[in-house]
Amino acid sequence: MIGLHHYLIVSAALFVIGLFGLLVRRNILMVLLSMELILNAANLSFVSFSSFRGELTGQAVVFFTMIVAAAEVTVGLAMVVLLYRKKRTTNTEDLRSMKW
Amino acid sequence: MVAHIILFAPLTAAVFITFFGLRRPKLSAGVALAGILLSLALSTFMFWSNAFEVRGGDAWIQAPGLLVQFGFLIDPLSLLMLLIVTGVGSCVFLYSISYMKGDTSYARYFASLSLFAFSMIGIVLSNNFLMLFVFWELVAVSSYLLIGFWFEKPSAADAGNKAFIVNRLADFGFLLGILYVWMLSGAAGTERTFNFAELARRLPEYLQNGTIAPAAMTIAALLVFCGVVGKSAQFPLYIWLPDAMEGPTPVSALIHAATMVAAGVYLMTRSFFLVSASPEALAVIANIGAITALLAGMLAVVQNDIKKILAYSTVSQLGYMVVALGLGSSTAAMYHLSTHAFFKALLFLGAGAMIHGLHTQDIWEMGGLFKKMPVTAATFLIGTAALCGIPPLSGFFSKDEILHLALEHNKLIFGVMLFTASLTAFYMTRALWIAVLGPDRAHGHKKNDHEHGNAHDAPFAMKLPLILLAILSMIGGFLGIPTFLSGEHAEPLNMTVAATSVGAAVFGIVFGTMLYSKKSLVHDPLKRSLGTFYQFVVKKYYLDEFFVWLAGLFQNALARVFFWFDTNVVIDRGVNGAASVTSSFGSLLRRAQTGVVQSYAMVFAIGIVAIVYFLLMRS
Amino acid sequence: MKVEMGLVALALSCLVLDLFLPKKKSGYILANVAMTGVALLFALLCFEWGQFGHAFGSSFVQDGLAICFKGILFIATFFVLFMAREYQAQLKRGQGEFILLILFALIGADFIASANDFLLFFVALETLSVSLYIMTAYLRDHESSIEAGVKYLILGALSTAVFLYGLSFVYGTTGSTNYLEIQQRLVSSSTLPASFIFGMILIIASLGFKVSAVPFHLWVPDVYQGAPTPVTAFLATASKTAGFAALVRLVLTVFSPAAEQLTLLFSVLAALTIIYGNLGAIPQTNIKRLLGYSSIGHAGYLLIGLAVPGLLGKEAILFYLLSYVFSTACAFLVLVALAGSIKSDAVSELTGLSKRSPALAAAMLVSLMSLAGVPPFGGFFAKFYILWSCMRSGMIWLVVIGLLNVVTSLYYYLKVVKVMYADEPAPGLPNLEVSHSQKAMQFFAIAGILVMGIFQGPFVQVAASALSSFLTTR
Amino acid sequence: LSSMLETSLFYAFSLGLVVFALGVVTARSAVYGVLSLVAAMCCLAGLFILLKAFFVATVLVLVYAGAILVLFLFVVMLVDFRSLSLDWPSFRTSPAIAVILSLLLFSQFFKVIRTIEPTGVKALDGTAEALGGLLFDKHVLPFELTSFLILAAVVSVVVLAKKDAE
Amino acid sequence: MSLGPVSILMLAPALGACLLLFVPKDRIKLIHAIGLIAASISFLLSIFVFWQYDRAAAGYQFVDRVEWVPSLGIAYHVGVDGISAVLLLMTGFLAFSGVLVSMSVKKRVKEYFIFYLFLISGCLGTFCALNIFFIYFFYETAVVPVFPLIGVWGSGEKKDYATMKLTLYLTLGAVLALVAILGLYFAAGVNTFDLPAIEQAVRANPLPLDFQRWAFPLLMVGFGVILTLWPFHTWSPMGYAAAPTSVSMLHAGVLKKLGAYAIIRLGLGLMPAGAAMWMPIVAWIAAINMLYCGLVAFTQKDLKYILGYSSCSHMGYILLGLACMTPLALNGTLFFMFAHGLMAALGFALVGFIYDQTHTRMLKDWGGFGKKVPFVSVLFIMTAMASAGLPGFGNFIGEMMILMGAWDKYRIQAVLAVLGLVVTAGYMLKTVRGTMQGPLNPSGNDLKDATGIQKLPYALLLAGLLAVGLLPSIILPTIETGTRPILERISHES
Repeated sequence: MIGLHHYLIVSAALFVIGLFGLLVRRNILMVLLSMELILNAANLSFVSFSSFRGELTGQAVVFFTMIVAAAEVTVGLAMVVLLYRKKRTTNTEDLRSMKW
Repeated sequence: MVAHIILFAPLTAAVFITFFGLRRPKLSAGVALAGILLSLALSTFMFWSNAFEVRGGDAWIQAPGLLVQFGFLIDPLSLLMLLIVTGVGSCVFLYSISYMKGDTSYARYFASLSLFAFSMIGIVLSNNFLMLFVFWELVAVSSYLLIGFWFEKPSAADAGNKAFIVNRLADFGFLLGILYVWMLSGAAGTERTFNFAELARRLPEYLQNGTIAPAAMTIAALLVFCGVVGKSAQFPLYIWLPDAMEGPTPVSALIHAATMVAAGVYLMTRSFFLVSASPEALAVIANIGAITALLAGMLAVVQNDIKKILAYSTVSQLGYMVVALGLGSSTAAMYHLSTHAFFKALLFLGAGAMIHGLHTQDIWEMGGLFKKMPVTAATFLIGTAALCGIPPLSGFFSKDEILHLALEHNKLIFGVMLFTASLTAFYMTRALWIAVLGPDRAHGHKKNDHEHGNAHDAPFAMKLPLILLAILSMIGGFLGIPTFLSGEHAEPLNMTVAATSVGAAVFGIVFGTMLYSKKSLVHDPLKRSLGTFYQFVVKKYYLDEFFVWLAGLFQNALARVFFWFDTNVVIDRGVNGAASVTSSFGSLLRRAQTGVVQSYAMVFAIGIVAIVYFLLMRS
Repeated sequence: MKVEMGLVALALSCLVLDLFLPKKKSGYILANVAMTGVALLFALLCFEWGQFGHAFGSSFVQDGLAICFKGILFIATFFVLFMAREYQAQLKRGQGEFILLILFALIGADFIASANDFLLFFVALETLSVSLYIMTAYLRDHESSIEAGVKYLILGALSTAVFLYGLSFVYGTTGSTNYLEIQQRLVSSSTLPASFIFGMILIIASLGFKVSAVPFHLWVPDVYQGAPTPVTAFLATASKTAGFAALVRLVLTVFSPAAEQLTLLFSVLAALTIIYGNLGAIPQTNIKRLLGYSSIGHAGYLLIGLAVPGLLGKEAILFYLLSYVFSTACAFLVLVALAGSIKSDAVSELTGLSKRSPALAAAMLVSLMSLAGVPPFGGFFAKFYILWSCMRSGMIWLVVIGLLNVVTSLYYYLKVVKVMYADEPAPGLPNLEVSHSQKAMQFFAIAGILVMGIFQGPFVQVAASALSSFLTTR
Repeated sequence: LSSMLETSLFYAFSLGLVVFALGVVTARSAVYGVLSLVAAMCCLAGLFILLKAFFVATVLVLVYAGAILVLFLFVVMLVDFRSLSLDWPSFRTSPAIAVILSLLLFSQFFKVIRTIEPTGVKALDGTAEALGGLLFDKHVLPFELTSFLILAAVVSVVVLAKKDAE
Repeated sequence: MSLGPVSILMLAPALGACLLLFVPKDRIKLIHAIGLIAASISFLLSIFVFWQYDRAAAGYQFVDRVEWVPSLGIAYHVGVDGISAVLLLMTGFLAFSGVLVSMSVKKRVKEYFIFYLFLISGCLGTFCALNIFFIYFFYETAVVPVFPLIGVWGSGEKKDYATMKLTLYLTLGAVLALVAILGLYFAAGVNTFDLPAIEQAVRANPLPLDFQRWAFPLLMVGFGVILTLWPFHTWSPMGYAAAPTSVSMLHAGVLKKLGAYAIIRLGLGLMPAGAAMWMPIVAWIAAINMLYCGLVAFTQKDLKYILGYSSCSHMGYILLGLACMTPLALNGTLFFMFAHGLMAALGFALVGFIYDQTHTRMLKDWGGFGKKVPFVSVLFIMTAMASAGLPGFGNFIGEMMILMGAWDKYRIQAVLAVLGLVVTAGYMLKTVRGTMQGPLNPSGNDLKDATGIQKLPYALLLAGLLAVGLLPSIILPTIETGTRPILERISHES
């Protein structure tokens, strides 16, 4: 029988995969894509809890999460475009004029 | 009240001069003289009226567990000392008026001199240890100021410093002694005190009933004696006194011959209750005195500067006084102190007159003075005779008493003292022959002929003190000083001792005359005949070098080591080390700030993992 | 709610106004409008004191605590709006929108202070964050600004995701997103579920990012350095205040059942943050970066207030934040005033400032000394208050760390003071003219610093009654 | 749905989700990455449907397949991503650290999840109606607030990405 | 609320500084006038307070009290007891003469006076505050303005390093002390920072012994740093060398005493048992202070370094006096603090006076100035003598009382202290010899002596020094009323 734990573990896996991508990919676009994975890991978790606890708020959160994700992606992509125009790069390792 | 006036008259003069007299030399001299004369007059009045008082006085420092009085102790001892101080002081003040004429700092001179008179009178009148110490330090200051009076001259400035430091070093012991005595005074649970009268009553009693150990008394006596070693120029600290001759000659006469240096002897007499209770302390004191007398006497032989000769002679005579103390007779010491004050002041003032007239201090550039300045020469001769102990001059009596004492107690010391007496006669004869009686040697190798040639007797203001002091030197032995002090009648002269001492003096005189009466003499014949030993003495037994080395040890070695430690260990290693560790830690921390955003995210994730681990997983 | 409605109305009217204003002047005028509006709303806010209660099914709460935090937010935003007004020349484009974004961010922050439900809180937080991402990258001609924007965005999004994931666990454990409901359910259950603590840790990590607590702080120096100065000021003041507003409320409600773990967690975080911020600041040569590190250090002190159990620490946080806002704003006011006449943000650009403009140098001096915690400035009592409360709870080690770092912080602040006062300016540099309005604002900030430093009593009283009203409003 | 079918669907969707997610993080081209993401989102939507969250599932597909996909692709076209294969970190150890870190985190997740009581059944229907009731009643405030969020995002595009007029 | 004289005397300089903010910077005369008026208000009121202090009634008098932060037990509470009255008097003297000496500052006068007046207020405030919070508050307020004062108006190549070091050291000490103070608040258990209230509470039940054991050393080291407790003394000579004259005066004269004051008030007064545990160590450190710093002073070539090390060395006597915890020593310590304040200020003022003309402070560049500047040189010699503990000056009496107080308790240290006097005399005379005596150094060719009003500050300080030296009963009974309750607690807890 598939229970809450199964869904949660899938969500955890998704989170970890997303985090891994975020940590190792140096292209901002890929970083943003990984970010979507992490956000959706949270979504899955919310929906599973909501479903198994019989409480609808969790799904409402997911709704808001998607709005937020969309907004963040918009801003992020705008920056990518801006950055590319300015520096001709989207690699985070090139973004280290400020350090220490 | 009278005592107050005696004490404060010179101080008032000093303050007055400081505020109003600095640009009015004549006024300041007058005020200063008036001050000391007032003190003299009142002292004499007190002497005549036998106004002894042992008053408690007013509280000066009052705090829980401490009472320091400002009070006077007037007894024969202090009265005698007071007369000497004000009497000799008045002579010197008078003498100075013309001696110092024309000096740019005339007023400052009199202010300092008045300050000295004030401090010296303070020592004499103090009724307790701490008050005495206060004035003790003040005389040191005024002495410092007067030795370094011509402070533009490096040698004078150095001499002042040396005098002050050496005295300070001695006062290290003295102050400890005061504290120690203060502590002993409360040994039986009573309130502690500095008061002489009270101490004199209590300490023997405590010693008797075993409240304090005999050793404690010895320690106390020796610590207090430390102060005497400094101030009264005893071995090994006498080194400052000859240098102090850099000061104006009247100052040397007053401070460094008659009064201040004698203050040590006065102090020992005042606190004789300490010493008398401890045979060990007495022995130490007597031996130190004898050594001082001998060494200084030998030093005087090789000096060419007339003031240095007199200075070493002073040291030597102070040795006599200390020997007297060490042999248990404060009366004899004070007796010799009094007579010595007269004739040594006389000699110094006489020397001053010569210097004033000849503009040189080197005895080998003097000579033929009986013709040029007869009064000076004659009084100098009287002084010399008194110093040598020729009867019936004052020096004979006082010295005889000490020799007598020595003969009774310690044969070795007697021998030394006798030899010293003969040595005294020898070097004084030497000085007399070369500087006064001998031919005028200056023409041979001195440039300022015209001044020299014009040398003449001093003005009246300088002659009068000479004459007065000469009279005192002559009759000093008949004034009944020991009787006045001890209240007992003086013992009759011991003829054996008297004869021996006169014999020794005559031997010295004859030997000196044989050596130095030759007219053609240009160099000291002793130099050749004594050879290495002569050099050793000329070098002052290398005692100064020893002290320089010692001071260097502190000042250079230890202080430098500390300074090095301060700059390299405390500051560099400690402080900067801590600072640089902190800031390098800061630099290390900012290495985490690589600039790559993922490394930030990595730290973020590590943080979460770590917190979850520590908060949730560990337990 | 009146204040929020007013705020929304203000933002929207500015949005509309922006359409009709000439491009070149819109920023200036909008800033003035917004400043006036914020000032009026601040007054309105003061009148709301006492009218405490809940709204929207208790997802919105208005109590003393919320009002205090809002007050601090309004003051901070007021300063930032003024800075934005003076910063027009550097912005080059989108000046009107810049003001709008500040107001949006304020709206987000304002709702954070009042949120009593995670859902509202989340949206408000994102409103604040997204506005800030944009503003950070606002200087399109400066690579550093874009770089800062990207870094902030990526890490901010990660923190959002972590927050959400943590929230899902809290929600899953308790079945609610409402603070009070969660608290009640936890209190009624006998043991504290591990999943709740796990969720709590993730949420705290995310908020720790917002308030720049070690080890979630690494974005701070870079972003502070790269962002336009008014935005840095906003990040340092309003954004941090919002973060603490959220943390304080969460610690007092949702997380209160885990008080023991919180004390341990926050005290360690506080210690690390204080040490990191202050040591990291020592080698800095860029004034904004230096202030960034210093703000990390201050976050550490504020975290002490969270570590202290009970209400006292939170009172101290309120005091500390207000004084910190005044001091930081004062420093940034000076930087903004200088923005037109210095080439970079290097500390060395301040050389001889006291000769070139005594007023600016004095303002900077007061601000830095207050930040360092020197009496008679507000920062001193703020630190004193917070450490006092820490001592009360017996954490002497934390007090010692906090105090020792006062010395460290004094060192790097004094280095700046030295540059301004002791060093001679390069020859030929003109004296700086400071406009009256700038002087007035600096004076306002300094007055705030001094009043808080000397007459601490009323502020402490307000903080205390804010906390007590929190208890009665629930 | 029978439990057998549900189980197999769950594993299928989960497997797909993980695989496509891995495809996202290891994609050699941005386009592949974006497409993998959309595929992953579809699997996720499947899981949502299994959880009876129908409305959310629908929105998810709409948002990701519709809006976000287009956005990403638009940017991919705009920006030259030819050098994408070089985007691995220059510092060689960081992927290793990332792997270890991810595994550690996963194990912690796993431990925490195991403590959760698996009570309850999927009794709830996440329909649009039910959710709408919630959003417009209890959570209307955040719902309204999102308008500012979106407004801000719009502004961002205007001020950040728009080319200067000159 | 009506302000009593103590409040006015403490706030006057601060208000003067605030007033100066609004004065145009080129109105030098006006600035001087405001500074002088503010300082003279403090000075005159400090004399008034001292004079009017009722010795028979003792206790805290001229008390002003306003609730400040009631929930923390902080109240604006000022007043004087015997200790404060005397130290305020000293500060009044120094503030007034310091402002007079400050008139010679030529650059950025306005800012100088603002900082300087704040510094004065901080010092005065520390001495008269009766709330521990405010003691600390004023103490820090006094410590920090020194940074710009030295940084901007100081001299010497190490100036930056010195001023940073000074400020950091003192702040480090202060925060250590603050730990103890915060602990004290909770250990006393009366929920107030009010000093009289805590004193009363402590009288009823002494602070726990464990607390005293750890809190006292923190307090001692914390406030000891400003008292140049070895080995935390190195900031001092360097700082003084870099500081402008009037700042050195106030720093050496007053600020160092703030530390001693706080140790007496908080350390001895509230934690006597803790003090008793640690004081034997302090006594040894005191001996090190005296001899070590004294000997280091020998090697110095810069006059201000000599005075700086000398002042460190003198702090040894204060430390020794504190360590004794006996009536005689404690009274002596306070007496010595008063005297040393005036003496140190005078020394720095005189050196500064000549430095302003010669622009060198190196011993080798001085010499024979006695003829050129007789007034200054006489005062300098007197200062040196006072420093060496010559009778007639206040230092002597203080030192004697400390020595006598230490004699029974720490005899070896007392003996070393006497040796310290010899060392002091040594380097002081060396200094006088090198500066005032000997042939005139060319650098002094254009020296001009102090004239007219310039003499006033020096004369004032010297007069004070001599007055207490000759008639200790001027201040001693007042000191005693202040120390009595502290001593009672000491004997009660031992």
